[in-house]
Amino acid sequence: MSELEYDPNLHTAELDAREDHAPGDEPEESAGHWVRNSNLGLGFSIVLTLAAFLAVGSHLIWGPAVGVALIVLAIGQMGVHLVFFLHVTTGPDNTNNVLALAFGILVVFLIVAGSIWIMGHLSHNMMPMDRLMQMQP
Amino acid sequence: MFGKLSWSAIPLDQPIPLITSVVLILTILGVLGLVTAKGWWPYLWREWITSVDHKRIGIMYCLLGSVMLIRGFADAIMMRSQQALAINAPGYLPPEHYNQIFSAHGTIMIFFAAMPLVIGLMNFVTPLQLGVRDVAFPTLNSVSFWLTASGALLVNVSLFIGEFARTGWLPYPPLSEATYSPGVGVDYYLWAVQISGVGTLMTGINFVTTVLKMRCPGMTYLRMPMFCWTVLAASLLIVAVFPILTATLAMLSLDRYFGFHYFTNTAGGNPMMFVNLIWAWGHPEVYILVLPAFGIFSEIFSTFSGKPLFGYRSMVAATLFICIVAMMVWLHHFFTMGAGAAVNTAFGISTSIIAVGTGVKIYNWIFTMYGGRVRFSVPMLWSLGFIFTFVIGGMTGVLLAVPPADFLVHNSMFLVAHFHNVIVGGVVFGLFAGIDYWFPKAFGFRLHEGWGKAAFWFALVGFWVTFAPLYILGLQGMTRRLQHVNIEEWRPLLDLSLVGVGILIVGAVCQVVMLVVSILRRDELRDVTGDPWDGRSLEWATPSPAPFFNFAVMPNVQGEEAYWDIKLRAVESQQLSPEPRYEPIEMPVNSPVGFYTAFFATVTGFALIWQIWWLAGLGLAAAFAGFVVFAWRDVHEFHVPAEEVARVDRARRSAREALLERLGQQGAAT
Amino acid sequence: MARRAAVGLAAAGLGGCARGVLDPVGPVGADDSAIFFDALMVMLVIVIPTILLAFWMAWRYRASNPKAEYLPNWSYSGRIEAVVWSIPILTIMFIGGIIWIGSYRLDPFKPLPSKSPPLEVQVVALDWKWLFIYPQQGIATVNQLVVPAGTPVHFSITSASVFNVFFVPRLGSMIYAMPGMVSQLNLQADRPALLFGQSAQFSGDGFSDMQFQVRSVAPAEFQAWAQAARGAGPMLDPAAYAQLMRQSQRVSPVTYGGVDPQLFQAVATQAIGPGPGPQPENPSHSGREVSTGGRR
Amino acid sequence: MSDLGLPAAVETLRRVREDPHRLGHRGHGPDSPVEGAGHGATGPARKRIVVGYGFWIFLLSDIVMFACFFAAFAVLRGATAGGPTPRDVVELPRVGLETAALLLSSYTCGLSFAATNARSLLWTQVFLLVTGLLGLAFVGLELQEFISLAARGITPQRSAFLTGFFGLVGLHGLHVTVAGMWLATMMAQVQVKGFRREIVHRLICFNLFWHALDIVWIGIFTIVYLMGVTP
Ligand code: HEA
Ligand code: HEA
Ligand code: CUA
Ligand SMILES: [Cu+2]
Repeated sequence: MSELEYDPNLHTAELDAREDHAPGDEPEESAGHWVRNSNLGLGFSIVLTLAAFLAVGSHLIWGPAVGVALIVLAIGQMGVHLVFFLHVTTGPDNTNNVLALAFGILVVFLIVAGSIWIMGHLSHNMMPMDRLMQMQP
Repeated sequence: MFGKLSWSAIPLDQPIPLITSVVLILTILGVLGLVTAKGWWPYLWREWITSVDHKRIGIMYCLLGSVMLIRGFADAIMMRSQQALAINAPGYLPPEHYNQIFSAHGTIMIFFAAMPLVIGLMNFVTPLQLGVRDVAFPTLNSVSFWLTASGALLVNVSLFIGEFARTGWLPYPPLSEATYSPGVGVDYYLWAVQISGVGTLMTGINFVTTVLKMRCPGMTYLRMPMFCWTVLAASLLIVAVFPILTATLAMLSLDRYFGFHYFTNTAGGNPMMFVNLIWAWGHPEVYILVLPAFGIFSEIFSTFSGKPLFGYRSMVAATLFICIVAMMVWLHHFFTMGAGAAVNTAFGISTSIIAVGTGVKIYNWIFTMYGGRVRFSVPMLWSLGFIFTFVIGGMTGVLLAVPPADFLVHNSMFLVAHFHNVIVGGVVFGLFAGIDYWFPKAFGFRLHEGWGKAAFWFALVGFWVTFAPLYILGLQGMTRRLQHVNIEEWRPLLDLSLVGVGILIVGAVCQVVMLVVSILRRDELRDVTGDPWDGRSLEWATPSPAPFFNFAVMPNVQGEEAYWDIKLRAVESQQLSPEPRYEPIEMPVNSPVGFYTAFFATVTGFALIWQIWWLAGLGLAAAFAGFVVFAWRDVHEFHVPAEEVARVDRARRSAREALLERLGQQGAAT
Repeated sequence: MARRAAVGLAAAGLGGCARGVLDPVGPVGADDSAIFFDALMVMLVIVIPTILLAFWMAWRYRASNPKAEYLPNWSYSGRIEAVVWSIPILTIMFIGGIIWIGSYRLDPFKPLPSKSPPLEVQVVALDWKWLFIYPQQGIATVNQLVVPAGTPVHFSITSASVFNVFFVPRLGSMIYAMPGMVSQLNLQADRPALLFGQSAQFSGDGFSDMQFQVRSVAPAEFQAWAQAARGAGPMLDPAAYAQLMRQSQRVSPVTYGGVDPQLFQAVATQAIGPGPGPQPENPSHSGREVSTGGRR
Repeated sequence: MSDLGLPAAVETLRRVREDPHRLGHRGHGPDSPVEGAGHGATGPARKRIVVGYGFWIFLLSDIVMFACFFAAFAVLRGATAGGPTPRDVVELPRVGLETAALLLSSYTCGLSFAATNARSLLWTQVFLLVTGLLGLAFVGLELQEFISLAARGITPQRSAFLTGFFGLVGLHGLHVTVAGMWLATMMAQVQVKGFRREIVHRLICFNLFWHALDIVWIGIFTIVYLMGVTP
């Protein structure tokens, strides 16, 4: 079966535009392309990371909104990693990988949001008053 | 040196576990002795223990599951008899023993009986139905199996050394924390489930990849047999939720071993979070069990009605629908915890919505029979028994999904009856049906009809006589997990339930006798055609038993029902398709890595349970060494020469030709 | 009223002489069981014909029946598909409505409508008995709950060790008792009756006997009982409570004539630490520590 | 064969071929997929795709496990039991260093992949080595952090908040450590065996794993550390 197939160049040369790609894989490019790709990823990441630290360390952002800014920056940076380091794209060759990713994100969302929602209601309903006070940092 | 372990760990003061385990140990020694005396070790090692063939692994899973099913059944017999005897009386099992029994029963049945059987059938059938030669990762598959076996072994070791958990099949803290459960019981639970859980997770990964990436030419998604769809859905659920189990148990372990405070009732720990997380796994888990069973029924209804499955598209949609919604309902296991009306409403409604997907399936199976020629063979009997039983169990499930109704029967015998109703009537019936259905493909002969039918009838009647009284007891306020009962009025129903267990025992005996009789009379039950049931999917295109490479030439699927299409074409033209050009086949080589991993997992698990740290360290180091050695392996495949392939396949073709001739005559006669 | 009768009938049919959740003595239980019964009936209307259809279909199209036509390719019908999806959807829409309205109406935290102010009872689940504190009366009981008939009772429930569930089957809704948490439950008994209550969540070796009697008595009788109890008998002082926290089984009902008014709060906020769990009384069996908890 | 004959009608065959489930199947258009694509029409996918995809699925499951620890952290965050609060635990400069180390290691890991694709043994090894060293630096910083916290009596046994903190951060640290051991094994294999097919597959998987750990770290430094000091 698949084993009979033979990788002549042992790398991506034989990948065809119409076939599925393994995650993290891409059609053959020159080494320069990959380096450029990594450089871009690094650049974006540095900017986003610095922005996050800056948001905390300075007073550029209205206090209560800092958390939101951090979350947005984190999501952005995860996206950067996915695209530039994990080579996730929207191409048809990537459909299956992206679908799996979407499924994973759905699961993570359900668990985290569901748990926080449920636990929030439980605590809100039943935490005795002075313990509730103690919970406020 | 030996951590908490000492001679007093052996329950010399408790006759029942002691005698059981001595008998068990003697049996095992006897079997091992027999194997040694007969010199079967090399054969076992070569052909089974190190095998990476999905069919062999599937069979070993089923064997493990069946043995554990019997162990779980023994526990069930003890529970039902204890409750019948312990009405205003102590009965014969003291609480610390009885509590181990229901915990072990639930744990064993779910993790080590139902899961291995389900995964066993998945393993055996999926690659055959997809028309390929193995799963995506054959060696990993073997690792999965052996890890499951390792977990099962640990659970059974607890019988003889130490104790098992006394906290239920899902050990709610703080009861399961070190303060309230200082013994090793919960640790046995944690490591046994953790180890087998890792195995299951790898199975899930393996089968998602197999179904999505390993299909024979022409097998587009919407041509896959229904069973493959349910395997995909169940595997996706495994991948999505087994990590939750791993994480939750890891947190409880940290609490117990290192004094963390995830779930303690001190220092701000939050036991409700355990309940929340464990059900985020636990509810999807029951659909992991039942979805493949649905797949089995789909195959059987269609085959034994002589028709394609009714509403295939709806079935696919319903399966995926259940798969997704199953992850959004977990709170229904703790409606009574106090999350409030808004949360209860949301989860109550999402729970009951699952009934829509399930209902569609039920109706589609019914309409598959419409206009068919229904043959009441054993698998079909189980399937009809399933519809009857499951529909009622599902209905009581929807009752539990209504929060105010659940406020009355949460944790009651009504609940116990509900889940046995769906698990036994859905999963276990499905597994028995599937085993009967695919047995000839695995071993080359059919199971005996008469004994199979007897087993079915006793199981069906026994089930209802056992569990119908529990529904009523639940409505009378009887709660679950009672070691003894203080209410005299419940006696008649408890006695009736015990009678039901008696009938179930007869059913189980019939099942075993069926197996023995079939083996003894295998020559007259032989399936020479490879297609004993007039099947419709690709597994029936292979000879029985299937050769280790499954298909000499990978099939090329051209229609919705892959094999039916080929078969019709052959009948129509009264000849087989021309002989293909045989080419050498590459197959994965056997590997001891699964057995090796599981061996060290068992040792490490045992060491951690008894806190023998040096041994645990040693086990982990050996595991890493094994990983490196395995990674160094160079030969991954071997070639089956074309002549060998041709020889096997020509034998198959001649059987087919004979079949064709007979069919042709029959066709002419009608 | 007809509904009540129907529920009663079902209770009789299902329950025989033993009284269960379908034979409630209070408004909460009545609503719970009415909802149970409605949902059950609606589904039976669907489910029974479904089962019959399945059997009929299998029988009608049995292979040995020459009269049945054979449609080897019939596998799709848009109309049937539509019906097949609609039946469960419609049923579930109705049940969803019940769920929605019922969850809000019967929220255990919601006070019951009544002219008389509710009786306050604080409940502490201990290993393995129930402590009931009557803050308004200044008394406490163990394994015995006395309530005035016709008056709503507001329970505040916590646990001093592991999880339990507070449940009086014939009064209706149950709710968890959890350490560090205070759950609330509002119940009412309509008439004098002798009921049994229990824990509905497994809590360890003594769980099977974690039951209590519930006496619903006429309000005057309740007052008399509380008056008599006050000051009489043992007091629930810190020492007595510390003793009570230890594991014990089959504890007979006790009445305390006095109780620290802050006790419940102290337990719920964990100012008083949780129960100690098993204290090995037997020679140790490594890995199998068992507390007999004074079991007889 | 059963007692039942097959409906051997030409008519039947025609109908089966003509889409019995009304799925509306058409043949694939002019861009019909190539062999080994794994789309279903052309047989099993190539090993490279199968391995990569399987590992991808594993990564998703690993992320789900982290999600549970994140959820636990979020729930326990306020339960300080009178002990240290998030503010007392976070040292921003150290977190900055840790982040830098991990981010750079992701970068060098990406470069090693470029080198692998160019089949340059030397550069692959160099970049893998740098990746490993940066990972080691990360783990070292984290260990140092844990030790200095413990010296101040800040341990997971102190409160549920600290349990959640050490659990989540420690789990990530453990992952990085294991990944480091894998990396060492990989380097040895690349050296000895060269760019064989299965070695390249494993390198792809390793790359995926390393980057995924970096993604998890983004979540950690944002939610645990940075948001620990925001008002
Ligand atoms: C897969 C799951 C599964 C299965 C199959 C069963 C099967 C049975 N169970 Fe169990 N049960 C649980 C899962 C399961 N159970 C769980 C999760 C709990 C909760 C535990 C807890 O409280 O924590 C529980 C609890 C539970 C209780 C405890 C109730 C209480 O809390 O008080 C009782 C009491 O009677 C019970 C009884 C039974 C009985 C009589 C059967 C019978 O139906 C068994 C019948 C068995 C057979 C019919 C199989 C016999 C074997 C063969 C025939 C060999 C097969 C051979 C071949 C395959 C060829 N179960
Ligand atoms: C294979 C296992 C399995 C399956 C398939 C199900 C299926 C369902 N279960 Fe069950 N359940 C368990 C195993 C299972 N369950 C276990 C093990 C527990 C207890 C664990 C423990 O506490 O130890 C449990 C507990 C449990 C509870 C918790 C109760 C409590 O603790 O208080 C609830 C509550 O909502 C519930 C609901 C449901 C529902 C709505 C379904 C639905 O999926 C059912 C859908 C099916 C149908 C409805 C029938 C067919 C449909 C039709 C014919 C259409 C027409 C009908 C209608 C529209 C009603 N289950
Ligand atoms: Cu049976 Cu212990
Ligand atoms: Cu559920």
